[in-house]
Parts: sequence; C-alpha cells; structure tokens
Amino acid sequence: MIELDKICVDFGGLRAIDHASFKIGAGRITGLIGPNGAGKTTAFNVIAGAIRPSAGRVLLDGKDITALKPHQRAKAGLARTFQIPHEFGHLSVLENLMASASAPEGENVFNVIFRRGHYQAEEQEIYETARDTVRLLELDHVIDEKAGNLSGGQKKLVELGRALMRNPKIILLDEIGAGINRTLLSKLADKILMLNRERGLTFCLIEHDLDYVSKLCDHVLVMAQGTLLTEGSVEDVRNDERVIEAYFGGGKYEAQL
Amino acid sequence: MTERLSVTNVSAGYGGPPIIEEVSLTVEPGEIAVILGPNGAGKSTLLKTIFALTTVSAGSIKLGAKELAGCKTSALVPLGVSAVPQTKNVFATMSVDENLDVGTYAAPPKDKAATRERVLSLFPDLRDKLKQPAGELSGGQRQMVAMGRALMSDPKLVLLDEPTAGLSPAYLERIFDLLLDIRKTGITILMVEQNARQALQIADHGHILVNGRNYASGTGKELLADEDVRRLFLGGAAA
Amino acid sequence: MIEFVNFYLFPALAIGSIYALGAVGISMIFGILRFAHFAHGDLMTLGTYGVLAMAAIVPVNPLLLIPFGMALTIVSALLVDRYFYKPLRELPTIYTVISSFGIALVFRSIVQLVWGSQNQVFSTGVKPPLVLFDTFRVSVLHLQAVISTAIIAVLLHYFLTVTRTGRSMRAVADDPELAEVSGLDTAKVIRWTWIIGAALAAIAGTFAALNTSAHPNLGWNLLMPMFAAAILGGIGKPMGAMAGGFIIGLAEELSSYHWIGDDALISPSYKTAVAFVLMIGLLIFRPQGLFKGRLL
Amino acid sequence: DDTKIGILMDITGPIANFIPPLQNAADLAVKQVNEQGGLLGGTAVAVYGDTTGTAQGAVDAAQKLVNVENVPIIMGSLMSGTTIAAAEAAIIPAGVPQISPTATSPAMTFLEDNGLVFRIVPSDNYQGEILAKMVMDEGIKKVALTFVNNDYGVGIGETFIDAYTEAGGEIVAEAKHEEKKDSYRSELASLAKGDAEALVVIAYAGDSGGKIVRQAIEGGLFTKFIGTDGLRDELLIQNVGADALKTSFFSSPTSPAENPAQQSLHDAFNAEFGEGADKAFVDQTYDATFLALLAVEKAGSTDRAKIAEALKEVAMAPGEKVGPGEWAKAIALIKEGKDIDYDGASGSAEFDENGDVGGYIGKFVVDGDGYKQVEIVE
Amino acid sequence: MELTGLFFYAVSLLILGGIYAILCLALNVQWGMGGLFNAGIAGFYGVGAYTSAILTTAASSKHLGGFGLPVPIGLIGAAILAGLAGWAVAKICVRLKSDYLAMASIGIAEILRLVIVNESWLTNGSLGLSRIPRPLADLTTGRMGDIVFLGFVWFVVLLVYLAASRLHDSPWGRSLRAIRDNEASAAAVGKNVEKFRIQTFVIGCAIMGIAGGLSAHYFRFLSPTATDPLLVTFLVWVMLMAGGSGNNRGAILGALTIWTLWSVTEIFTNRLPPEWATRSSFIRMLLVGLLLQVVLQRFRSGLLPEKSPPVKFRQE
Ligand SMILES: Nc1ncnc2c1ncn2[C@@H]1O[C@H](COP(=O)(O)OP(=O)(O)OP(=O)(O)O)[C@@H](O)[C@H]1O
Ligand SMILES: Nc1ncnc2c1ncn2[C@@H]1O[C@H](COP(=O)(O)OP(=O)(O)OP(=O)(O)O)[C@@H](O)[C@H]1O
Ligand SMILES: CC(C)C[C@H](N)C(=O)O
Ligand SMILES: [Mg+2]
Ligand SMILES: [Mg+2]
Repeated sequence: MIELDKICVDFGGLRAIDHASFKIGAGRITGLIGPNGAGKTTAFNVIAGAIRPSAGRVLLDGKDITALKPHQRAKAGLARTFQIPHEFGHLSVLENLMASASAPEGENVFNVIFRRGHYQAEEQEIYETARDTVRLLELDHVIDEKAGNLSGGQKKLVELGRALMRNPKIILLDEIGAGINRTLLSKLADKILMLNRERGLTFCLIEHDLDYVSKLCDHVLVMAQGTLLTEGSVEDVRNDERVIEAYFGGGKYEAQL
Repeated sequence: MTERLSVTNVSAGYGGPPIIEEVSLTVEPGEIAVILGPNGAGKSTLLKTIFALTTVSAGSIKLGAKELAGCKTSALVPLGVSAVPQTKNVFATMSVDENLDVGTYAAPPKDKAATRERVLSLFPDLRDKLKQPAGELSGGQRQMVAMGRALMSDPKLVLLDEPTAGLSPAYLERIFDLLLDIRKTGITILMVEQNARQALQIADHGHILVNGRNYASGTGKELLADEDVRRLFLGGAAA
Repeated sequence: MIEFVNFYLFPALAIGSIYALGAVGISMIFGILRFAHFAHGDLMTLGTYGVLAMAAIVPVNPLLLIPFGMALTIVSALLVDRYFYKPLRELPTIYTVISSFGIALVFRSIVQLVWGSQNQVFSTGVKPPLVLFDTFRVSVLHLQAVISTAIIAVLLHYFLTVTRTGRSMRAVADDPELAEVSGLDTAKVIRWTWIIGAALAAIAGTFAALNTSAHPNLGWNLLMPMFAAAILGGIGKPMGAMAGGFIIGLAEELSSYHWIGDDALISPSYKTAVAFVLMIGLLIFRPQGLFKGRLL
Repeated sequence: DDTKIGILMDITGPIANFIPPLQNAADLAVKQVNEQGGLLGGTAVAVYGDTTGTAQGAVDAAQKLVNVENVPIIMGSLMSGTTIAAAEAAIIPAGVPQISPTATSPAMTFLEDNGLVFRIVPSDNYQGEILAKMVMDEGIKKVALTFVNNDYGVGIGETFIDAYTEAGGEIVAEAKHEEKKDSYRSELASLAKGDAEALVVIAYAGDSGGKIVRQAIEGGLFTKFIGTDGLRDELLIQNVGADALKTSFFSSPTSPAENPAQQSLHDAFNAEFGEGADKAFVDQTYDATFLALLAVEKAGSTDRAKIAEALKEVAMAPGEKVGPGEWAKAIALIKEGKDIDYDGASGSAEFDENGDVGGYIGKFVVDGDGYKQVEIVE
Repeated sequence: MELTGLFFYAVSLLILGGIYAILCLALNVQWGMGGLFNAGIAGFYGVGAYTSAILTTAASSKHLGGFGLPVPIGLIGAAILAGLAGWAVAKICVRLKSDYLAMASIGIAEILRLVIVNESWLTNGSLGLSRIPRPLADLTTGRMGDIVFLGFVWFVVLLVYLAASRLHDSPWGRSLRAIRDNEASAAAVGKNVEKFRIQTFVIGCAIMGIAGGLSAHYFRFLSPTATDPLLVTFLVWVMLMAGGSGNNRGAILGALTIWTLWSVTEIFTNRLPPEWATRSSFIRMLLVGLLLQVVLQRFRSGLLPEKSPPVKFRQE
C-alpha cells in the first residue's frame, strides 16, 4: 500500500502539489483523475522518487520511502510508466523489455567478465517473459524495430511492457490509454484485471477516459489544483458537483454510443 | 479563400520500405475529416507526409491546384497549412508566450494581438502559465500550447495529430467545440484521433487506415454504425 | 591598487573581450547546431590572416581591414557547413564534432600552406599606453577591444531580440524539427548563425593577433578558454557567452594577484587551470550556466 | 644514385613557427652538397619526417625514416622530448646514427645509445652557467627571472639560479610561466616588485618570451632584458623595435672568436632565401645537416655503423678545417684520404664520449635590425 | 625500400596501432556502450604512463620513486591509479550530460597536464623520465626487441578486447545502453544509473591507464609531449567514430585504419616534388583532415556499425 502524507511539491514559485494526502490500497485498482495540470503526474513522480517533495512523506507498506532514490523504489516493487514515452530509443523493442527486467547476476561486472555461466539461466527467463509481453501488446511485428522508430501509440505500449517486465507489486500507469487504439486498450484492460485478480498486483492509473476508468477501477481519487478533491467509487465521483465542474464539463460528446 | 485537400495514391516512408501505400482521401474546404486506425497503422505518417516530413515515393498531394509533394516543410506554413505533431510539439525551453509567438513568424496573422487573445480564451489555463517554459507544463497543458501555436497563424488547413490525447473530458469538449467553430469559417481540418467515437461525432467523414492502406471510409454516422469497425477499432460494442 | 588596475584589470578585460567574441560563435553553434565546434579557434586564425594579408597591401590601421577577415571567415564557414557538416546533420552530433576537429586541421594547414607557419606581427614597436588621470595606464588596443566588444554586444542583442531571424534562432535551437513544422526557415537560421559566429571570430582573432602576434596556432590555443566561457554563460546564450568570456579572462588574470599577503594567490603556472576549475565547478553546481542556457 | 638523409623536425605542433628557416637551413646544406659534387657520387636527398611535436608522432616519423625510407643517418629532431623518444624507440634499436641540432635536455647525455646519438648544442646546464657568469660580469647583482615551463626553460633556468646565487647574485623575483598565454602581465607585475636591475627571460621570442618583453615595456616595468638563444630572434626586434632593446643583451651558443664560418653561412643563406639567417637555431640545423652529409661521404657507403664512426672523425680535430659550404673542398680531402675537421657556424662540434659538445656561448646585443656578437664566454 | 625495413615499419605501426586500439576499446566502453563523453583521454593516459614509468624505473633523485618494479606490476599500477583518478572524476562529474561531461573532462585533463608539467618532484616536470624499461627486455636486443614488445602489446589488446566484448554482450552492457538512451526511465526500472556510469567510467579510465603505461615502456622516455591532446584524445575519438562506436571490433579496426592513414600519408606527401617538400607536412595535415571527412561521410556509422548483441536463446 502506498500512502502520501501531506505532500507538497514546489516548482520555483509554483506549488504543484499542496498538502495532498491519499492512499493507494494494496491489491486494488485505483483511478487517479483530475483536470489537466492538477498534479497527477507530479504525484506519480513523487511516489516513484523522480521528484523530491518539499514537504511530506511517502510510505510504502508503512515504511517511509521518501529518501529513497527512484531505482531503489523500483527494486522495492514499484513500477511506473511515463505519460510522455521514455523508451530506450536505440534498443529494439525486445531489448527495451529485457533491459527493464531486473538482472542481478547479469549486471554484476565480475560475473560478466569472469563467470559468464552465472547469469545464463536468468537471461533465458528474462527472454521468455519479454516474448510473452511482446505478444500480449501485439508488438510482434516490430519486435526487432528500434523503439525510437515506433509510432506514438506503440511507444506507449512499450512503456507498459517495461513496467510489466519488472514483475512489480505496484504499477503506476500514467495515461497509457491516451493514443492507444480502443480495441487494444480494452484487451489491455482485461490483462490488467487479470493481473490484479490472479497475482494480486496493485494498480494506480491516471486516465481521462472515464469508461476505461469505470471498467477497471473500484476506487477513484480526484485531484484538482494540487490537492485531493474527493474520492470514492466511480459512481460517486461521477455525480459529484465539484468534479463535474472541475473536470467533466458538459458531457456533450459522449464516449458511449 | 480555402481549398480542397486531395491525397491521391500516396506511398511514403522514412527511407526504408514505404509505411503508407496508395492512400487516398479528399477533404473539402470547411470539412472535418478524421483518420482512425490501430497503433502503427501509419496515421501519423500520413499527416507527416502531407506536411513534407517523409519521403514520398508515389502519388500526389494537392491543396487546391497546388502540388504539395516536393515542397519544403517550412514553405507550407505561409501557404496556410499548419500542423500539430503527436509528440514533441512544444518548444520546451521557451515560455508559453514565446511558443505562441513562434506561430506567427512564418505567416503573421492580420491582427496578432487579437489572434493571441482568441487563442488564450480558448485555453484559459495557459493564462497564468505565459511565462513558464513549456517543458515544465503538464501533458495536457502542452497539448494546449501546441494547438495554440498552430492556430496563431490563421491557417486554412490544420493537421492535428491526436489533439485530445491526454486532455480532460472538459477540454476534449472544448476542443471539439472549437473545431466545429473554426470549421464554420471555412477552415479545413484533418485530424488523427484515438478518441474515435467522440471524434466521429463531429467529423464529416472518417477514414480508417490499417497497415498503411485505406481500409474503410464513410461519414461519421456510417462508421459508427458499422459492426466491424466498432469491433476492430472502436473497442468493441462499448462497455 | 593602481597596480591592480593597470596590470590585472585592464589586460584581463581585454583578454576577456577576445574570449567573449570567440565564445559567442561557439555558444550559438552549440545552441543551434548542437555541436562543439572545434574548428572555431582555427576559423579565428583564418580571419586573422585574412586581415594580415590585406594589411600587407593596404597600409592602414588593421582594425579597418577586419571586414576582409570577416568575409574570409564567413565564406569559409558557410562552405564548410555546406559540404562537411550538413551531410552529417541527421547523425548523432558527435560525428559533426569529429568532423569539425578535422576541419580545424584543414584550416590550420591552409593557413600554414598559404602564409607559412612563422610568427607575424602587424606592426613593429611598442605603442605607449594611454595615461588617464596620471595614474591609469591602458593600452590603446585594449581600449579598442573592450569598446568594440561592447558595441557588438548591443548590436547582437538587438539582432537576437528584434529581428525575426534572431528570434527564430531560439526556436530552432530548442527543436529544429518543430521549428520547421512551425514554418521557420531553419536553413536560413543556420546560415545566420555561421555568419555571426564567423564574423565575430575574425574580430576576436585580429584583436588577439594585434595583442601579441599572429601564428597558425593562435586560435587553437584560445579554444579551450572560449569553450569554458561559452559554457559558463549557458549554451545557446550569446549574451551569456560574452559575460562568460569576461569572467574567464578576469579569473585567469586575477587569480594570480596577491590578494592575500605578498604572494600570488595561485601560481601563474596554474593560470589556465583556473578557467577550467571555474567551469567544472559551474557545471556541477549550476549546469545550465550562469544565464540559464539550454541543458544538453 | 640518390642517397637519402633523414631529417626529423617538429614541423607541425607547438613549435611550428620555428621551423621554416630551419627547413631552409637543412635544404641549403643539401643543395650545396649537390652543387658541389654530390654525395657518394650521386645526389643527396633530404627526406623529412614530422614529429608533430609529440612523442607518438616522433616515434612514428622516425620509424618511417629508418625503415621505409631506409635513411643511413638522421638529423633531428629539435625538441628534446621528441628527440629522445624517437631515439629510444626507433632510431637506436635500428642502429642509425642521429644528430640533433637543438635538443638541449640534460637527459640526452645519459642515453644508452651505443654511441649513436649526438647533438651539437651544449646541454642546458651549460648555457645556464655561462649566462650567470655573463650577468655577473656585467655587474648586475640583482635580477628578476622568468622562464618558460618546458624542458628548455626549466633546464637553463634552474642552472642559472644555482650558478648565479652561488656567484653572489640575488634573484629578487622568480616566476615560471606557461607557454601560449596571451597575457603575462600578472606574472610581470609580481616580477617587478623588488628592485631588480634587469629581467632575465628564458623563453622563445615567438611565444611567451616575445610577449613578456613587449608587455614589460608597455607597462614600463623593465627596460633591461637579458635573454637566451630562444629570445635572440629577429622577431623580437620586429615585435618591440630595436630602440627598446638597446640596453639588453643575449646569450647564445656560437662558435669561437671571430667566426668567419658563421658569416659565410649567413651570406649564403640570405642569398638563397632572402632573409632569416639570424633566426634561432639556423646555424645549428645547418651544421648538423652538413655534418650528417659529411659523415656519409666519409664512410663511403650507407653502412650505419660506419657512418656513426665517421661522424666523429669529420667533426672532431685533428684534421684539415672545413667550414660551411665547403663541400667540394671536403670531398677532395676525403678522396685524398685526409682527415677533416668541420667547424661550423654554431661551433666547432667537438663531441665528448656522450655525443655532447661543450662549446662557446656568445654575448649578443641588438645592432640595427639584427644582432651583433660582442663577446664570447667559454 | 627493403623488405626488412618494411617489416619493421609494420611492426612499429602495429605497436602504436595496438596501443591506440586499447585506448579505443576503452573509449568504446565509455562512449560506445555507456554514452559517457570523455574528452580527457590524454589525462588518464598520462596518469597511467607516469605511474607505470615511476614504478618501473630505477631510483632517481629528480623525481618521485624509481621503484624498479617489473613492468606488469607497473601496468597494473597504471590501471589502478588511472582507475582511481577516473573514479574521483566520475564521482564529481558523472551526473553531467554528454557534452558537459566532455568539457569537464577536457578541463580535468588539462589540469592533470599542468600538474605533470609543474610538479617536478613527482614527474621531473618537462624534463621527463628516461630509461624506462621494456617488458621482457633481456630476450632480445635492437630491433628484435620491437617484435617481442609487439607481442606483448597485442596480448594486452586481446585481453582488453575479450573483457570489452563480454561487457558488451552482457545484460550489464544492455542496461548501460538503456541508460545511455534514457536515464529517467532506466532509473524507473531499477537501474542504479550513477553506479553504472561510475563503473563504466572507471573501467574505461583504467584501460586508458594501461595504454598510457604501454606507451611509456615503448618510448622508454616520457615527457609531457607524450600526452598531447591532439594525438591522444582527439585521434582516439576519430578512430572510434571511424571504426564504429559501440562495436569493439570496429574500435580495433578504426584504430588500425586511422593510425595507418595518419602515418602512411607522410610517406606519400614525402614523394611530392621538391618544391613542395618543405610544405609536405602541412599538406599531410590537410589531407588527414579531408580524409577524415571522407570516412565520416562514406561510412556513416563507422566501418563496422554498432550491432546489438545477437539474441541466443532456446525458443520454446
Ligand atoms: N518541472 C516542472 N517545473 C515547473 N512546473 C511544473 C513542472 N512539472 C509540472 N509542473 C506544473 O505542475 C502542475 C502539475 O503538473 P502535472 O504534470 O502533475 O499535471 P497532471 O495532473 O499530470 O496534468 P495532465 O493531465 O495534463 O498530464 C502543472 O501546472 C505544471 O505546469
Ligand atoms: N521515424 C521513423 N523511422 C522509421 N519507421 C518509423 C518512423 N516513424 C514511424 N515509423 C514506423 O511507421 C509505422 C507507422 O507509424 P505511425 O507513427 O504513422 O503510426 P500511427 O498510425 O500514427 O500510430 P499511433 O496511433 O500509435 O500513433 C510504425 O510501424 C512505425 O514503426
Ligand atoms: C628548438 C627548441 C624548442 C629545442 C629546445 N632547446 C629543447 O631542448 O627542447
Ligand atoms: Mg500528467
Ligand atoms: Mg501516430
């Protein structure tokens, strides 16, 4: 479980997050929504350690992880995707995924130079997981393509794939839906649900497509202007006046038919 | 004066094998056309091709009588074409105000102050960010800056690559309203969207690309009604 | 005190202005074309020899002949860009860096082939310094250098902030592809970058040669402090580079002033190191430079 | 038939500006040889190698001369650093004799060179001592000293300090300086403190030396300068003007007494190239080249070991005196089987067992647009 | 030209070529694999050269040491000290982005050079260290010694190549390339970016130190002229880019090709008519500069472009 405790983030004069406190429950799929610039991505960055909050604490399963660096948090079981894809541009799709797995044996310089046998099994396993992930994301035909040459949506899929490769406890998904074909997206939703149910993975996802959120999430956090506006079930927030005003607008172009 | 955009049997790519092949579509003045398709189908590539950012191996792209294939990218803006790329669409180190200003260099609008005012009233969130470098904006805010910049030159044809990706429902609505508005002034709009169902509601017609080729096309209503299209591209029969 | 002003401050300012003029080009090229232009020093040398060659024919104050040096550097820079740098543009910039290093050799050997490798001086004899208020002694050349640099700074500022090409430069520096999409003529911006950088290089080179003497390694020897100046000022910030140049010049000279006690603060043998220590310190604590340039 | 002579010089790189007159000097020697009967009955050809002023380049260039061009003897190079590296890694192992005109580093003395490496300048230690004597003789008891931080400056500078203080002089201020800077005013400001009667500058006119003198005069800090051979360059006069140097004097390796050899070389040089005979190291370079050619002729073949032996014979007494340009005379003597002794423009080139020369240091003053030798110290 | 002469020229070409190959492999670890723009190669090379020289020469009053140790110990010392210097630099600078690291490392190399020139108690300053021994020197004398040394150098090249290719083909190398492409997301997938970069930098610098040591033993004399940035830093960069950065074989090939080009051009410019002879060196530099342009434009990603290591796995 992740808990943000009175987090503040300042960028120069701007306070992007202002004493926000909320929890992401273990084993659940939590939605994080809110208007543009509300501080959602910043909140993810705080959780993942990419940004140091100017005040407040981040707790992971009750332990204070505020001082940990991003890679330490990743090792503690946290995975995240980036809203703007951060692929390894010169590596192939397969390598992108393989490089994202943890490989303690194969990343040890001594092993690499003097004891190559030590990490072969680990590699084989990473390879197999990577292939499965590629298949799931329907990226088979570009598996050897450099990730830098992928289309915008494909890059997002690679983002997701890399998070899955971590075999994490908690995954933070920052708008993976934006720019993804809806048919594929609903397949991904099935996968997320499956991972959640079968492996007990915790998800927190930022998304602007409410259908998608309602299909997946049992709990929704709404941020606005750097603080938590409200939280509750999808239905609850859908009907919340403040949320409608800050976020939904008139609902003229219904996603549903 | 606005003109028809016609793309005829165009094949294009990035130096290797062609990514899009024999793609055709026509957008009349004052129409909104939307391009749909799976990820990697070549939608962005098609827009980039119209904007002279790829290598065209066959076919022709015309704006009115003017052939665009072979033009330099920078020469298109003065012709009244402006574009919003899908990624990397803001000048990250420049402030929001400067980003908007850049939009006027190549094709200065008649009344710069008024245009700027119009753009800002479209994206009121940007008002308190005018001095902030665009690289420090949230994903959605960047999208607004990018659209704003493209509109600063009073274009006749606007190419938008996923303009609503990452925008909140309220903004999606606002943008679509805007598109309907500017369409009334005779501006031609060609956009790529993954928020397909919403986009088809405002589009005059849609074109589906698959594997770099025309797969289907029709009016928004027709496509929305088509079972196959819904299943394959619009996420099934909705939740 | 007077000693400080006469022997440390004035000369430091003069050297600073040479660095400043050279660093502007480096910074602009770094900002817009995104590579460290290793041939910039040798471009300076080329310009200097252009002026020198004219000075041998036309016996007027060499400063009046600088336009010939500028013409030479501008033409060379544009040709080199067209035939050597441009074809490498879509590759990672390191290729252009390496290429510019080869061009540095080319420039230098051309100078050596055409003008020989011996030292050459513009004029014989020592010019008496200008004595101001009976106490300050400043060489006329140094005064000229500092004043020209100030004038150039003003003109450059005007160009960058008022003209459309100047303003486009920032956009191209930020993202050339998007600049192109926004309708900016990147080719033209690049051309102007070379023109300005090369022209200022010729001026800087001529001042450096007037200050001492002209020789084929003139510019190459100045390259490192100029890079330091460009970085200090923030990459892609021409005005910052100017300031950086003065700071480096001052730091080098003033570091060996006997600030404390009677001994030089830092042995003059380590003078060159001062610029670098300053630069490294800045890189670590304020990587965007003093004036908030582009982060690479 | 052509006979090649290897000439190793630091043509590009840090001392590039010294080189053109030195190339002329070497070429002049070769040209005179060919005009006056040729080498080994054929033509002498100079093959250049460029060290680029670096150890790597020196070794590479020397390997090419030795192995590809197959030269029997090498003249060069100039800087001690490149000379020693080339000798150690390429020239000595190949058994080729080498004669450097200017490498003044004391380390040259101690090379394990199997008698192959020679030089015709005295070690820096020597000039430093003489310079100290010269200054004392002039009655100057307090000087400020600056020397360039390379083997040349440090070599002479340090011996000067020792010798001068031992002789009772006082060095009131001392500053080692870096080459290639644009301003030495801060160094000068600290040197000017104290009441030195003159500034001793051990540096090259083309680089820091010239700048230091100029900036000292501009700043009104010193009027009297004492320089070494590196500073004694026409460039200095061009740079600051003869007037400003009226009271200054310079030391430089030279040849004994009224040396007609030097004059005849300078005349021949200026006749050929118009100017430059007075540039630093011209004499030494010419002499070294000429000696190398003589050695080949004397050996009668391109046998490397023989040439090394022959080099000593032609350079050292006893024997009939031969001077610069007197090739025809030399080969005639050699044909007759007579021993010869070359006395050149830079000295009489009498090698000791280490291949070093002692030699004469001359005292020079500015005279018109050039320098005049006024005294010789041994 | 006679054959033995050509043979020994080839030997010398291969010795220096081999030393450059080691430098190039080292740079390939840092840049080709790790994306670390080290423009201060000469500094670490110099540290290695002086360390090995001081450790192996006989005692002298002019500078530190003279420990008279065997050459291999000297080289190990060179690797350790250059590695330590690299570690210190990396600790401060490793967070800098590519071109900034380049500038910082140029500065550091320059500072190291000034230390070498100025601190004569340590290095005998510009007068240099002489009588540096060669390894296995008692086996042969004269030019034959070069052949032994050639074998020694290429034995080291082989070791370095094996280590470098193992690094390249490993998950370690893959993570390094990932970091090179995008640091933030590498950190997000649990890579300790700083640790990887320090490791890379140190390994590279240690290898550079070995190359420096080898050249000290080859030249038998060491003075600051051996650490000229032109011939050490820049030439090595040219070699790596020409050979193919990211490719270890490319690094070796690039070193040999460029060094041969650099060296052989002189043989040709020496064949120019006599009126050009005095200028042949400048023509040579001009030629080198232009040939470099040809190589860069012809072989756009180097002679042997970077390849991802082959994926060798059992397919299910
Ligand atoms: N590096 C930064 N420097 C300065 N301000 C920043 C920085 N990053 C974000 N901000 C500001 O912080 C606020 C919150 O940004 P954040 O990216 O968290 O929004 P978001 O909720 O993810 O929005 P979106 O849905 O548009 O992605 C915005 O106003 C943004 O401009
Ligand atoms: N610069 C490039 N170089 C080479 N191939 C590219 C490049 N950009 C895109 N591609 C390839 O072209 C194909 C189509 O890409 P494009 O960006 O047009 O897709 P798209 O339809 O816009 O997809 P998305 O909805 O995911 O944005 C992809 O398979 C991609 O790998
Ligand atoms: C030509 C001079 C620079 C040579 C100098 N005397 C030396 O020993 O290096
Ligand atoms: Mg966001
Ligand atoms: Mg796309």
